[in-house]
Amino acid sequence: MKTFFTELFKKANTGFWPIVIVLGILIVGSIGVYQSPRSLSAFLTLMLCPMMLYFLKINMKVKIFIGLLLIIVILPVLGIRNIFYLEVIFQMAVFAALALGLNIVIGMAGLLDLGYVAFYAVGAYAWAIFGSKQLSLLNSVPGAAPAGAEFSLAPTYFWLFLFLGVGLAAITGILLGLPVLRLRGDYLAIVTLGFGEVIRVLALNLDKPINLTNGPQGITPIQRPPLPPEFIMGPIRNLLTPIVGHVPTEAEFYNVFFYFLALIIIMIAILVATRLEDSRIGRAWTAIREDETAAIAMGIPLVKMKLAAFAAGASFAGGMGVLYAANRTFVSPETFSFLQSIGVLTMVILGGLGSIPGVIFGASAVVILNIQVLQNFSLYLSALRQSDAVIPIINFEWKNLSNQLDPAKYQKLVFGIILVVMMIFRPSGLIPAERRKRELVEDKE
Amino acid sequence: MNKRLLALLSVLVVASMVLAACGAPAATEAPAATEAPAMTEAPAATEAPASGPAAGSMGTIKIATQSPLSGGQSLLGVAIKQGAELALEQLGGDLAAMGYDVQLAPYDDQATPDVGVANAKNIVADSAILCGVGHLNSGVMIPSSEEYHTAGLAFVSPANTNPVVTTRGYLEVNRIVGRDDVQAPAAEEYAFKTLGAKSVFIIHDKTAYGQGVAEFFRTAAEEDGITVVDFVGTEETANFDAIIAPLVAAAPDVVFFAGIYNQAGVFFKQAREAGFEGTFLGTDGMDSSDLADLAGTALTTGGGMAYTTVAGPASAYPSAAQFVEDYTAKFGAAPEAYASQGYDAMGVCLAAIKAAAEAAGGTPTRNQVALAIRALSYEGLTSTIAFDEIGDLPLAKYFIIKVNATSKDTWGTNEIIDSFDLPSPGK
Amino acid sequence: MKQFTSNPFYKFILFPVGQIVAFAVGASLVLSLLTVLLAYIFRANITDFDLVERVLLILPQVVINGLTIGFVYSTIALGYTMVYGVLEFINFSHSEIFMVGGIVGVELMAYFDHTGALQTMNQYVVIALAIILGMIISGSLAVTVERIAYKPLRGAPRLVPLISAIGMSFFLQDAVRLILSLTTGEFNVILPQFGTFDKFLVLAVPGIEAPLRFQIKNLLLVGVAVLMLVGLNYLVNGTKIGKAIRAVAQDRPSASLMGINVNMIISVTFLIGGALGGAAGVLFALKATKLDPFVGFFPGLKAFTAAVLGGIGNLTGALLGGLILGLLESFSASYLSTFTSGAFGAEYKDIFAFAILILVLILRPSGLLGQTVGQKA
Amino acid sequence: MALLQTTNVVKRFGGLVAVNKITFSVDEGRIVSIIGPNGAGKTTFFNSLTGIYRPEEGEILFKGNSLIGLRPDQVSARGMSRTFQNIRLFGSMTVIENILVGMHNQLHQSAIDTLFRSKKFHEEEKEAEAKARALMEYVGLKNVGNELARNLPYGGQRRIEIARALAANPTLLLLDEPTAGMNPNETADAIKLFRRIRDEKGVTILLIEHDMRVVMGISEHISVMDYGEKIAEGSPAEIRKNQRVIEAYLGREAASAKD
Repeated sequence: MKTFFTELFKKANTGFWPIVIVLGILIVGSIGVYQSPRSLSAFLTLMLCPMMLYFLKINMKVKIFIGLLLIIVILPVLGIRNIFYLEVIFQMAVFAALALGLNIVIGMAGLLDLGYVAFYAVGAYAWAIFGSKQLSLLNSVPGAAPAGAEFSLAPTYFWLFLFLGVGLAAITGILLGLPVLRLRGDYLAIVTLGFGEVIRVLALNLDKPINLTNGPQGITPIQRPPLPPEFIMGPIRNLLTPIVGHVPTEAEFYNVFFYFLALIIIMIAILVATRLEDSRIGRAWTAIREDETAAIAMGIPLVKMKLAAFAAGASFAGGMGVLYAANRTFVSPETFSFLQSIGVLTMVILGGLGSIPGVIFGASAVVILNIQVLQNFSLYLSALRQSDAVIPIINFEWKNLSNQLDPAKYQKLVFGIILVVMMIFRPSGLIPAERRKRELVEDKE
Repeated sequence: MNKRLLALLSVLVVASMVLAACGAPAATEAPAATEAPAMTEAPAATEAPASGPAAGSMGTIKIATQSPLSGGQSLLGVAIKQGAELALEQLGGDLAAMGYDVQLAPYDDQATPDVGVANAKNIVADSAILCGVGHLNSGVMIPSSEEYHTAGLAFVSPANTNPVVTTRGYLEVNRIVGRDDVQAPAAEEYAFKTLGAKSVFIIHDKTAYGQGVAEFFRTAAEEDGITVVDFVGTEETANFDAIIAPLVAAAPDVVFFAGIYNQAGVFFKQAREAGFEGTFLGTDGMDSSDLADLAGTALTTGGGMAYTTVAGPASAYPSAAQFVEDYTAKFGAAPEAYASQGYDAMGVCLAAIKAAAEAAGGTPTRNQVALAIRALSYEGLTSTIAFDEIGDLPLAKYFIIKVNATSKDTWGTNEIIDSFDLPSPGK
Repeated sequence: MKQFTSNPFYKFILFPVGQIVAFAVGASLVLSLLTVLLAYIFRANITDFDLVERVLLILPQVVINGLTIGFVYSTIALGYTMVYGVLEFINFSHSEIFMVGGIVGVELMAYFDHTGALQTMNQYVVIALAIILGMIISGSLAVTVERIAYKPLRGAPRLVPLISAIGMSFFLQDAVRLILSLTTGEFNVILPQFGTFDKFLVLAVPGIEAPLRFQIKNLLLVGVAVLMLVGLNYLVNGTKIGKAIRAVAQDRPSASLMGINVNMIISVTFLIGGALGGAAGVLFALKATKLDPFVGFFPGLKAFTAAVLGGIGNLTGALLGGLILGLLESFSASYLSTFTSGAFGAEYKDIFAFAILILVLILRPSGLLGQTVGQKA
Repeated sequence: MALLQTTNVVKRFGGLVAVNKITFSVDEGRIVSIIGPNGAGKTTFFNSLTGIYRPEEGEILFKGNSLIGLRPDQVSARGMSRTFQNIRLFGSMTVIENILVGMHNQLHQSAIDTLFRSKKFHEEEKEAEAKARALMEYVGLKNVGNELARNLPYGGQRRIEIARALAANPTLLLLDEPTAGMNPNETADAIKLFRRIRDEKGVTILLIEHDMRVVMGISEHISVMDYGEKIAEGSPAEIRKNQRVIEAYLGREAASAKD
């Protein structure tokens, strides 16, 4: 069996086959999604395309061309036909960035951070407080919105806050790290867990003595950066109208806009992560993960490098937090729960600790699983339950199926199984980390 | 074997499993048609891809529900969904007669805003969905309705009492229940006038709903000169000792709990055991028979327990007896709070779609449905439903209910001590 | 003297009980005095009422509450600390073991209630049966979890079993929910009403205006917890199995060379830890009256904090840490609002617990009673 | 002045005195050994020198400056580099990367250089790689640069550990039982390598050995430890003749052989 697949893969990965496969998937997927925008299988087919692009042997230039075609043309167009896909990709990008950040902390430096989502909250609340009317509501009762409240900053400040969020989260990371980084690994895990809870509880409770976070009510509305008018009015809209079959609305353009923004940030995140990984800093982190005592004996300043890992990891989350707040125009403490931290951890573990392509894959898989597959499965079951259909052999009527079996309810179960099974059978993840081959050395032979 | 290859293979296996699992749900568009061809009245629907009503004048119309179907509040969330389901079954006949296949698309918002918003995007992207029923939690409704608003999709809320839901003035957001800024003062008035309370201890559950109600209550209480002994929020669900110690010491006349029954029940029980003798007061979050199982005799001893609600028990509505019977027959349990509101919200949706379809002479647009809702005067189970310019009921019904039950089975013995119609405060 | 200290009665009953009483009284006194002192200092700042009087009014109740929950924490913390002592590994899923124990106990009582036997049975027999069943189920569950999720990972880097434990914890939460929802249709488990243990014993103390009120179930809870602690002390320090456990904890390879079945001892450790967790779960259920599959998380986290606070791996430390944490929590939740005139309140009690944890770890990385382990080079 | 000078160094663990008042010096450019039976405190003494343990008493002077209170990375930065008794390579990093980690303090790329891949970064990395490769070959390994360190055979791992230590440009190299587990041929090669390191690179070497026979062939000066104390020192010839060494050391050997 194994050899059969190996042979098949080898065959598929030689000559012109890779390009045929990728283009085939691309075309079939695109047409599928275009024709039936609600079909999950069509969308998943399309999502296979970037994966194949990554795995198969294709000329780099062709790869980039197809990738750009997919990202810049196909997905936005299809996304306007069904904005839910843009949401899916947006969430994939957000969580991929979070997973990349957490990967620096856990995967590279080997520090288990169970409160990672706290940094995400720091970024989100930074823009939420300054990008909303909250500053003029500091003395009012949460929930009540007096008439005179004004936005404190212009929406264009969003761009500044994108950077501020990164910096703020990094500083928070250092502040957390300073006292606790000397702790042993598993103590650190629990302390960070506590820290994550502390940030959430603060967000929940800082509606008094001054109303900074609006407590459980959450902050809304939060401003979005203005769209360039060409999008809403100009030729782009006219060009898109016949292709997507209707006049795209501003809301749809906003979805496209956040999609691109998220992609740009994730590209930067990938670039930063890969460059850090393959440098003096990244090597130091890996050395610390592998053997702390040996690393420090080799002259690596332990605390400084760990702080750097915390700060770098946190900064990714901070940036994405700002983006998230603007996208949702609403922020509340419920988003930053422990479950969210574990979700990101699951992504990192599933994809492969320390492996950059791995964690991106992990994030995408978990997001699709959570918001598409499990939900769709529940909807499907519910539709079956409304019908008179029966399971043929055992003669079980679908409508007798308990509501309690809806798969969407068992997110934690799925996370839990992924974590345990991966740790036992494949601790290095689905796409394990690979060390860079140093061509320079071997070429000389 | 090459590691990379192994990785690829495992990825492929996972992907194919996912695809296999969803090969079926791909048919989510028309599952009834694929799985149970015997059932469908219009087999043509099998061929019709889900691209929406544009495919034919008499296509599929879907009505979404979004409420927590899982988690601690699923009892109420499921009640909304099941009420809507029953309404669709009983009242969907008109639209079916017009040639539409009307389906329910129930979404689970898990009582969290993130899931709610992601689902909302999924809902608005499904052009077959013309109307929606939801949510349970105001904290989820507020961000999600931003999506409904931008997509022009009308939603009818069966349960959200937070004022902000409608005060934003969106055409697409309607509710068939009252508001916290009326409900909480009504509760306060009951405490002040009927119970003659001089002091009150306010506790809330640190949710958007609970805190909102608590704040309105506090404002009203302070205006009437009632001493607010303490104002605490807590996420604790099991051990309230630390809050109860100062509470018992202060011995206020009334404890006002703004939150949901499953937390409040435990609190009431522990507070009563610790020696609190005053009255417990709550709002519509208390309205569940589980409360009686949780708190037991704590509800009837001492000063007893009462709550205000925007959704009276089914017995409060003259036409509801049949509903209770049908609901119990279909789902095997008596309707919980909001089931009748879910029924009515669905009824509003169906009536509006029908009116809009008749006016448009074919499948209506979402905007036509949204406008039709505002123009509607609908005779529901709970009241005659019509909406003002922000989507509130001009006159909403509020009840004050005294609890006589000490276990789930006797929940029906609770008595309505007062009910009144109060106008919406508007924007 | 030597003869007396080696007397088993002294060693296994008098000494541990004395220690528990000393810790409980000592910690309560220290915190009470501190609070009263603070009240005197800030007395002038608050004009509406007399701060000292307000503090003294509920002080006995606050102390009792703190000790009660403290004993629950201690009992759970012992499970963490035992496993940590032997495997140097944080059993993250212990909080779910605790939850399962509680739910099983309540379900048993609900079953008795269903058959109608509950009201006629002696309430203490019912509780004892519930505790025993909870201990059995939790203990075996802990062993099963160890076999499935941890044993294959022995020798792997530290983070690997920890992540597996987190996964197990999540899995158990939803699995229990699934089982409960399928069998009962909902997942709240409610303690049936029976017996008289909700009542209070009132103790009028001369000189104190308000009489002291002890709820019988709180006394029961403390009593059972003390019994467990004493039993565990005997098991670990007075039996052959205890000796083997200590040997494995000290040096696993050597213990195995000495002919100790290390795998068996590790299973026994999980069994004992799980059983203690299960007992704590039933006790907690008596107090909370309602459980759900997610109820374990916070008590578990607190208990872990307590174990670290006292010095993880150290049984006495777990006891002390649990009591201190329970008291701190009770004090902060009850008084924070009074001291800050409502600006901060009970909602900050968890932050308080974590702040203390971080502080202790910075000042004494090995906990209050822990020994500093030299870094192995 | 001696390169390394310790005075009355004491390290205790609880009641146990692992290193008791060791006064000891290493002159520049020599190969010096510390020998002693298992548990004599040799490794603890090493750990005290390199900052892993902080001695309770005594003074350690390196190039005339005190090392007391410095962290291991600071000690390393001052030119003292070491290997470990039970090889501690970074197993899942490649051989070249292991050596590059050793160069941590030699590299000066900043985070900015790293993120923007400046010219300086590329040049420095290229240079470092070349140097790492040279070191790899210097210790006698070829074509293994891209192998994961843990996949190397035992002898290879020992060599890489030495290359990694050398990468830090040390003045003093501390080797903790570098020939443990080697066969006689490998041991002979290793001894040659140590000599070359001293002769060609001018690095002073301090090594711990358990096995007296190995030490005699290479050391110019030997100190003997037993029960945490220094019981003798001198040239190999002197040590060989020293009655106390033979009794304590060999006597114990013989006794332990009986168990």
